[in-house]
Amino acid sequence: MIKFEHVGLRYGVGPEVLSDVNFSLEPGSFHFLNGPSGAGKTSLMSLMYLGRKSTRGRVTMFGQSINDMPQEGLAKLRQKIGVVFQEFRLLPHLSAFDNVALPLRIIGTPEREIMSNVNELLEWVGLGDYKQSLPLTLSGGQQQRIAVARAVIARPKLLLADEPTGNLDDEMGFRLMNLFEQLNTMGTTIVIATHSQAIMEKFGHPRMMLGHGHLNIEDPKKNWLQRTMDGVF
Amino acid sequence: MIKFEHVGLRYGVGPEVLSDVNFSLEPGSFHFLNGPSGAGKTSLMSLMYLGRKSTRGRVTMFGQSINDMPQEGLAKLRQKIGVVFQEFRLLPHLSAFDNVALPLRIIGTPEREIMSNVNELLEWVGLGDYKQSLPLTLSGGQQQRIAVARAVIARPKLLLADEPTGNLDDEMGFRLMNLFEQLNTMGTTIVIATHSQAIMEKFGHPRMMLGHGHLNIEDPKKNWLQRTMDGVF
Amino acid sequence: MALLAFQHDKKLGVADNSARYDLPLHNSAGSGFLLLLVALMSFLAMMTMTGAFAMHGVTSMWSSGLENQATIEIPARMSDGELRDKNELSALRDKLNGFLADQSYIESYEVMSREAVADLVSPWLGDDVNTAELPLPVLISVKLEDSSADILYRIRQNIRKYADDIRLDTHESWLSDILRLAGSLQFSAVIVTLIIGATTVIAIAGAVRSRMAEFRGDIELLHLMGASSTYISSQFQRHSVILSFKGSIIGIITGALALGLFSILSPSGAESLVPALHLGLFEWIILLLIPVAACLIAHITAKITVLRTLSELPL
Amino acid sequence: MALLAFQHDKKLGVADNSARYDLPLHNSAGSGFLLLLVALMSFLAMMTMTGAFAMHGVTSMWSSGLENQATIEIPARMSDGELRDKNELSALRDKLNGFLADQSYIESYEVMSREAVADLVSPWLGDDVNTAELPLPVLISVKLEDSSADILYRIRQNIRKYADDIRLDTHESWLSDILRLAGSLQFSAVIVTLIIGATTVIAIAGAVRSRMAEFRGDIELLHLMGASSTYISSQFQRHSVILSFKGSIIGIITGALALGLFSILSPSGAESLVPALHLGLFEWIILLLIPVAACLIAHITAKITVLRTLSELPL
Ligand SMILES: Nc1ncnc2c1ncn2[C@@H]1O[C@H](COP(=O)(O)OP(=O)(O)OP(=O)(O)O)[C@@H](O)[C@H]1O
Ligand SMILES: Nc1ncnc2c1ncn2[C@@H]1O[C@H](COP(=O)(O)OP(=O)(O)OP(=O)(O)O)[C@@H](O)[C@H]1O
Ligand SMILES: [Mg+2]
Ligand SMILES: [Mg+2]
Repeated sequence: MIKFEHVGLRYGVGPEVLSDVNFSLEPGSFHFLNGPSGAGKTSLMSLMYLGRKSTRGRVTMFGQSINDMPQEGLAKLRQKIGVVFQEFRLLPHLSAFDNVALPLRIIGTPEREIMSNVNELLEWVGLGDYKQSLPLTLSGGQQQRIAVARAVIARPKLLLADEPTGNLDDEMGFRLMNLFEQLNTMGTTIVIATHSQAIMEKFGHPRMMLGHGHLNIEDPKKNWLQRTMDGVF
Repeated sequence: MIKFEHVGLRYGVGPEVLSDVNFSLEPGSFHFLNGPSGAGKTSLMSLMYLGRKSTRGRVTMFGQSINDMPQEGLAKLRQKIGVVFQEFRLLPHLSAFDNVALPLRIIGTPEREIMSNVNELLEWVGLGDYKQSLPLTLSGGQQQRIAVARAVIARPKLLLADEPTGNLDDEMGFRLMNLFEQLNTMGTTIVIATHSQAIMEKFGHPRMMLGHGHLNIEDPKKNWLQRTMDGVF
Repeated sequence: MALLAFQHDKKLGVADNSARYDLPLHNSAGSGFLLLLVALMSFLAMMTMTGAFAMHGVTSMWSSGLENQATIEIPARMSDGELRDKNELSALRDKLNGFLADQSYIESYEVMSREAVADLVSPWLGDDVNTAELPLPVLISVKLEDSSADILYRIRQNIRKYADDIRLDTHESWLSDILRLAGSLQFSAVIVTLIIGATTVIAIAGAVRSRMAEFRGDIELLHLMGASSTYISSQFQRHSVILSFKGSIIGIITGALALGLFSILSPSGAESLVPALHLGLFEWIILLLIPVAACLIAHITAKITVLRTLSELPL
Repeated sequence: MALLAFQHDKKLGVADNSARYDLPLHNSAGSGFLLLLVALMSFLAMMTMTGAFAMHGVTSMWSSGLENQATIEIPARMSDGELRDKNELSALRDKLNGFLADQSYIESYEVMSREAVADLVSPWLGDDVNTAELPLPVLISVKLEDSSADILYRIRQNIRKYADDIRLDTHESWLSDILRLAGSLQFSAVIVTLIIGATTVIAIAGAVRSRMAEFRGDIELLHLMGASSTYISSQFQRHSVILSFKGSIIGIITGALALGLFSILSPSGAESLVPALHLGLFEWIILLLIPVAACLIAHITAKITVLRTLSELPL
């Protein structure tokens, strides 16, 4: 699904934010992405949602190498990826409904279908009363829920969520996590960047630990013996 | 310090977001503000940092009634209040340094003093290497720390922080909370809106619980008996 | 699974580019300014173009109408101060008539009626003079094929045969200056038209671009969601074109009103050297092309801006 | 307490409004466009104002220089075709001289030299004629105090006493038309100047306003931090004024270059009716006021925009 080989990233002439990142994610897997503030989580995400080109190394997504793919190919791939941005990035001119509907409109879904799907999802995230509100008139948590709804509405093959529960209370946080779990059981590959120990412990998926430009994957479900074995072989 | 009497707030012709809020905070107190997403925490904060006028009721700040104060009086009061906005609100055109320096410049602090104070604080929040960076080139957590630094740099009499640790890992979150505690011991009145159970439990300050437009203050330090007595008398 | 009941297998594909307006840009703050700017620029473009047309009209009227024009005068009073006899006057007129008819270098000529001559003379005499009783000269206006000194000399020689006080009046001395003036005015008008045209292009393009800058974030986001560049740019093109169209229509309507007002106010009568501000069909068509041009500029600028914004993205 | 060592007791007070530039607005994207717009508008304003000045120069030269101008001609050949005797010619000239000297309504007069007359005549004869041997008329150019039909009639009556073929030539017939043309051109120039002036005001104000809209969030934030409205607006005023000043300076320098180029190219000689494009000190001062006006407009617009933004805030 996703394969990073010796990937490095720097902004302009600055130092390398990521250096020699190697990992591969299986289709249908579920990972947390963790690391201190400024470690490069958002940067790593931006490589995965095809928002940036790595400055070195090779990125393979959906079995295709990204490094020399033409724009149309990239656009097709992007349509299969849902993203929750850390700063939401809602379109300020569009209502909550139209923001959530956007991915469906881009792939050309009929308007009638959009109506029912978007309305159902907005009800589910508790925003049934705010369909016509503009993002600026919504609270932080309400905006975050719209960002999540927009990311999942088109049922992406890959879901990337950057701190999707930072502005939400634990209850709503767990509710959204359950939504992600459900998508995951239906085949969506998921990577969630989070600082919340509570969420990582409760759901216990493997963790991608980012620090000093390098990435390690830890799986709390594997016991000590297995992890040692992994290290040996 | 702050006194709200029968305060109500509605946006435009919408329903009342806050209705009949009553409370008063002593100088030097420290409160958490809690409640589900969309309960009106940010709205209540905006009344306290003099960003909005209540649609009914009386707001008293620093012993002065806000309802009919002239603009110059309000500006003077605002200079005594430090705010961490939920969405940071950094000036995108200014470097990290200049963003933090802004409150000092507004009150006319000499440039030399600004230099040393801002640099020291930026080092302390771990952003010594990012003084000249523009906010857009910083990570979510780095931006949040700048917002916090800006709120405390002028040593306000009242500090209002809306979800100041939402994008930070627990370690940095506790570090900032310690900064707030220090300010508090030096006399600053503090209100922090947060969803984090971990932080509220660890620091154990009284909680202002917001729900359905009403506010209740609970103090976990008072034991069951004291609370019952409070109810009786 | 109730939650996910809304899901179904969607064909992932390119945007269908339907006529729907995803981004309600028209609500945005800068629209009014863009509209006003386009209106003003269209107005100015219209004004200068009209000016250039009018100037062209004046000079062509002068050069064709006056440059080869001359007047032959048989004075009513002879050089000794005696009044000319009426019969002699008409005899002379007939002789000249016959002579002029024969000359190949004369395009046309016309003996002016007594009334026309009286009209010309009356300003010099005051309104209360009865022109019917006045001794009036005979005037013959002549249109020449060409007015070289040669030909004028030949005519002078010939008409002097009939009576030596018959005069040929041409307009060269001052006409050449006037034409020179008109030429440089026309030159200026063309220059100013070009400048205003360029200003209009730059201003519309600049306004569209600076409005687009406002939507940079939206463009990026649509791109990240996998929208094709055609899908993205079509949104913004439609918006800019509609605004510019509205603006330029407002501009040329105002312009037309101003021209109407101007032609009512301006002191140009039938006998004046200044033609009334009458634009032909062709000129009107050119002027009506202004909105088309504005739309085109807006369309192209929006497209280029969106494509450039997209090309500046890191991937 | 190491952390809080940086703290000290600050006097909370109003901003001291120092000259420091808190907001480096000049780095922002729309600046270039605003600059260009102001430059273009200044250029246009300069062009039309120069046009209006030049037009004023032309008409005043005509009306003062030509309107009261007349020429008295003593033909070299008498009405019977005989050449006039040289002595008779100078006798006539002296008599006229004496007569003209006495008339109070004549401002000045000058008997033209033989060479000047020969120059005037030569174009009609071709260059190869030896004018020294030609019989030339005597021309006296006369400047009148006023040229009413009355006075002209009186002069005509008088000069005819000396010889009845002496003629008085005035320019009324065509001059009135020319002046009418010039008048309506001047009228148009004033109208266009006013329109361009209005456009410039609106465009600069609009550009400043739409740029300010970009900083709405900054204005709000500064307000929430307790900055006084003077503190806030001074930031934006300085920015807008500097940009507009730069823009209008660029505009009028370009304009001056264009005018220089134009006056080199335009076909106006010494004898032409069209005066060379020569602006006086006063005109130059007026033109140099354009940048001042641009700065003023920018200053006022920025101030008003900031204050209005502030007044729209909920508290
Ligand atoms: N556009 C940019 N230009 C330059 N530097 C950048 C840019 N974006 C991020 N950086 C730098 O890259 C580093 C990693 O940033 P990133 O946003 O990936 O961190 P993060 O792990 O998401 O942090 P956080 O948990 O605070 O969101 C930071 O030091 C940041 O300053
Ligand atoms: N500018 C506005 N115009 C209209 N309605 C608004 C505006 N700001 C907030 N609201 C509404 O007021 C309610 C309370 O919003 P507020 O931002 O105060 O909630 P909150 O408690 O801060 O939530 P969160 O924890 O998600 O940040 C929400 O329903 C929101 O839609
Ligand atoms: Mg991040
Ligand atoms: Mg909030």
